[in-house]
Amino acid sequence: MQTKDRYIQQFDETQEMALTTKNLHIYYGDFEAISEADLQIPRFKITALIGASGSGKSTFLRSLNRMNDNVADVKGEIWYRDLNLNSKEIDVYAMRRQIGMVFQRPNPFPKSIYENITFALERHGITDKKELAERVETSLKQAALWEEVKDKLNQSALALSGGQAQRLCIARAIALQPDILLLDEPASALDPISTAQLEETLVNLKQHYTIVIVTHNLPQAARISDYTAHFSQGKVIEFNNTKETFTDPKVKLTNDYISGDFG
Amino acid sequence: MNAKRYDKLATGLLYTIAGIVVLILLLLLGFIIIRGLPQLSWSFLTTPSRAFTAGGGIGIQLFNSIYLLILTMLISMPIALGASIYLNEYAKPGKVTSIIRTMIEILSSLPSVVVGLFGFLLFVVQFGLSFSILSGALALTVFNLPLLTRSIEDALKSISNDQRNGGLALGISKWETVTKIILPAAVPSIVSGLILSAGRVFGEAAALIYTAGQSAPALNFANWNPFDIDSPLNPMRPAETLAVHIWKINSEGIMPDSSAVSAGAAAVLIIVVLIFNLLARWIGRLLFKRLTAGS
Amino acid sequence: MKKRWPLILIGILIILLGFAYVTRDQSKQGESITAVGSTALQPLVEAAGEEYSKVNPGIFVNVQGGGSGTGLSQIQSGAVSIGNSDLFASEQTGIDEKKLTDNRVAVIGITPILNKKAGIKNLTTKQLQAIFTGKVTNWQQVGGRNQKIVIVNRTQGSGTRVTFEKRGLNKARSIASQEQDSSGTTRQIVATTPGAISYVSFSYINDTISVPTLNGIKPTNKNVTTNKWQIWSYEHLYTQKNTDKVTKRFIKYVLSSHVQDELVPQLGYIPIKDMQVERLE
Amino acid sequence: MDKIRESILTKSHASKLERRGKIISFMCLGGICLIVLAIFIFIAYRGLATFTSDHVSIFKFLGGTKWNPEVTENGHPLVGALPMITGSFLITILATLLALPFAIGTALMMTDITPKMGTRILQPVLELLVGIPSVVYGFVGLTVVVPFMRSIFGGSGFGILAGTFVLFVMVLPTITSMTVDALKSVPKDYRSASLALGATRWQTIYKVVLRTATPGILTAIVFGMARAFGEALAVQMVVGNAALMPTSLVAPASTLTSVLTTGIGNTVLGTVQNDALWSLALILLLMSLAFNLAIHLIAKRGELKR
Repeated sequence: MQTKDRYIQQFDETQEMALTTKNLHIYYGDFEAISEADLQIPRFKITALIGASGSGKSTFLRSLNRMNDNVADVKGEIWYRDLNLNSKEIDVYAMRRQIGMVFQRPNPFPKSIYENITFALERHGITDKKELAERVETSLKQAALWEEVKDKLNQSALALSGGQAQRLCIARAIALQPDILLLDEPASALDPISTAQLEETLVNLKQHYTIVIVTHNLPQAARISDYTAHFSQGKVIEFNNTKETFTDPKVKLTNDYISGDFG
Repeated sequence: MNAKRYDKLATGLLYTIAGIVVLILLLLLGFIIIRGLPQLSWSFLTTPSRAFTAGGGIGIQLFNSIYLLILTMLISMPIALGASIYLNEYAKPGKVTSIIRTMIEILSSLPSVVVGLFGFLLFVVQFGLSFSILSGALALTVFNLPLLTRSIEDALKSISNDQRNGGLALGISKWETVTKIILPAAVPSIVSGLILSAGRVFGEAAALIYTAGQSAPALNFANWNPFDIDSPLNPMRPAETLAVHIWKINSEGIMPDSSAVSAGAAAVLIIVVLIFNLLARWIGRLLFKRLTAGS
Repeated sequence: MKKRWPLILIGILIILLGFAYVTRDQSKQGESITAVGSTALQPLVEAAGEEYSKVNPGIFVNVQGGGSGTGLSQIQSGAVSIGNSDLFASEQTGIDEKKLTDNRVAVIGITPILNKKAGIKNLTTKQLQAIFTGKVTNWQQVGGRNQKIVIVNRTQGSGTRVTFEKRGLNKARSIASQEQDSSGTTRQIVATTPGAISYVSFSYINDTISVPTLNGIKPTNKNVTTNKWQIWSYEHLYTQKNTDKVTKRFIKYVLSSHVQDELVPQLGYIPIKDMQVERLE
Repeated sequence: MDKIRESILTKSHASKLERRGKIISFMCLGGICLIVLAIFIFIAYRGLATFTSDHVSIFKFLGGTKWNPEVTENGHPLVGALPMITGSFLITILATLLALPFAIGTALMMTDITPKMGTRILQPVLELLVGIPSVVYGFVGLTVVVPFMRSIFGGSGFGILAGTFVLFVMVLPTITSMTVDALKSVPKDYRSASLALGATRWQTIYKVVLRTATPGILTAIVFGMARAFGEALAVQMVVGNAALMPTSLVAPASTLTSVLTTGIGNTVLGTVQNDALWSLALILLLMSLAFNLAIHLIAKRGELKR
């Protein structure tokens, strides 16, 4: 049944949406990196963005919390809580507190593990020592890192292994108790064991957070995500629940991609 | 086999070259220190200089040099820090930015005597600061800013963008990301940039001849009130520095022991730069540990 | 709490400064006299200034070098109290002498100096002229060893050079050659360069160089006072026509017998009152 | 719910901080620009006076070989700056050429051969070389290099060659440290790829590392030249300061900076003599501009190649 050029699953009204994009166009100079990407991202689910390199999925992800502000030209609407994030009235700093992001390469700050987490909290006005300590513990536990680092919170975060560092970055992001977590190929720099740990962490986090993850690792997308969006040449060509995307793709290009005939 | 032979030959050549560079420095240092060492004594380091009789020391000049260096750094450091943050973090790459960079770069390759004369006409005469430590510090700031800005900018540039993204993604302002994360991470390279410029400031003579002056009036080291004219801390007093002193006695010194004093002063200058260098490295390492590992 | 401590520090600093300002030593806030210019004159004014401050607490004499040109242009523009110069204001282009008061405080003799290997004991003015105008290029031609002559001049416009060319070379101009801007370096170069010739003021004479007689006359202070040795110049402290009292008093002090009899000879200058002749330009 | 919406719509502490920081840092940069502009305008104003109010023709200034501002010939002062321009260029180019192999060699030691020894010994050595004041360099030049030149080549020992040796040591740290930066920016993969293909270390350095880093090294050279061009005190002490066209490398010559430094205190602001010196400063400024343009050009070329 791979006859369609494009297939976007429609949700019924009972499903609550975390983010909705409309008429999104993203330009790098003259080059249009995203030309058609109307997506609805459901709450408390993991949505995976897949696609070949250069398909625009990372660009799309980074635009969601306006990390592309100085890099690319973003046109269109990004709706979050009835607010268009892509407008001038939005305070990006307050917004990013709600929509956090974790990157491809682990980037812990050159500070202690404890400070890595409290740094942003203090900046957002949380200075009570007790609350800080609590948040550090909860976030590290949620990120499944607590057991490994609880005795060395005051040591430099730079000494952590890649997998630990990435989980620290996740802990750092969720310590702010955001709504949404955007993950940009978070496991691509990690070994298989660390990746497995990370995936487990993400699935657990789903209860409290909406997660959007960009990944090149198709089995990973199949394992952990609830919905999958396939990007190709700046367009979302297929968006469906993950199971169906991987077992019964509606678009030929998607079939080619997941079966390895493409990219 | 030929390639391997070449490899060995080239490696040997490189070792020789590095050896020659080290040798040049050792010879230079050796020459200066061995000539100056016989002069060095506690009294040479602490007594005031004498204009035309033997037995003068360099106490006041040494103090002046250090005080001037500190003042200069106090003035130029924040400005250079701000400017380099703007250049590296905020300025959009383009024509204007590149023109500004070029201008700063040109300033750094102007001979210091031009900066000195400019400082003389602007600070000493126009602003009425007269020949004073303050005038000297301002002139040295002009002379020092381009170097410092450049080295801090390079230090900032060397910190990966991942760190900046990390801060921004947590909803932290760019300003705080830069000042609280990027800067501390860049401290070691900033410190080594600081050493380089401090060394230049410490040894600078031409820019100071017309601004901080070439006289070292007697100081009362028991009076630390910066508003008294004979206080060492008074920034409005004229102050001959060590480098200016060397220049002066080399060129116009009429004391009978001028060459001895000049050799001694040169040795002291080198030794102070050396100590300063080591100290700054140590502090840089310490700071880095402190700032990155937390308390 | 972390954020407050820099503020507290600044507060303490301000309080300390305020306290210092209140308790500052009022007696030491008095006027200061700034004298700028000739490096040759600098030691004398410095020494006199130090002594003067001892006798008159509260008055501070600030002496800086920079060259006669700087001294004259700064006194002309009124930026300083005294302009030190080795030259008459009329000898320096760009200076209006009518606006300034000339205070001659000492005399300084200038002598040719030679490298010891030149093997010359005496020179005539003619020979000197021939050497500096490039007509003679080997010491053999003036009775010395077979050694090329190396001329080391002072910088154009320096007081020593102007005086030397005017009095020693009979207003002839030296050919372009090596130039040095300081007496000490000049002496060092002459001492170490075979065949070198230059000129310095008497106070720089030492045994590393040889000093010839000129037309049979020895360069001594005594010969200067009688004008037998003609290469000499006044040391001037120029002031503006309507200068303040403090400056006037200081100049009077420099001309007092205390300074003239003790400091001036000690520093290698010739006291002005010893002069038996006077020049007006 | 509403709380979050509200927080997103109101200006946060962070954005206020951001604005303040941006303004503060911009003011710092603005301050520097202001100073730089003031100096440029000042030098241009003084330096152009030679041509505008003293009516010296630019060609005579740049092409004339007689420098004697005190003397006027045919109503115009003798201000031919060619001897100084030639001297400056000769010394700069020779010193840079001499320093180049040493700089590249030392830099390679620090990046490819023995990085450990490099950071432990060579790095501090370079920093110390920078820290030695130019007065001291001049002093050493005067007491060591000049007599050495004299004993080998005869004459007075003063001259372009003596200046070259002193400047060589002075620009060495600049060129070396910038070459190190250039070499460090060559990705590690290039090296390992070359070594994996069986190339020796030297072949890797010569064919891969140096070639990739060429634009960076060129920039380092131009930087070194710019520094050499502007150095004053040390050169002035050993070059001899004779405003004559250089006829040999061991005869006294002069540079723009040496004439400027020695003469400026002996002239009166606003006179031809003084203006002429400021014109020399203007040339220095323009040369510095030229060097910087060269650096930009090299950088652009380098980008194109990649």
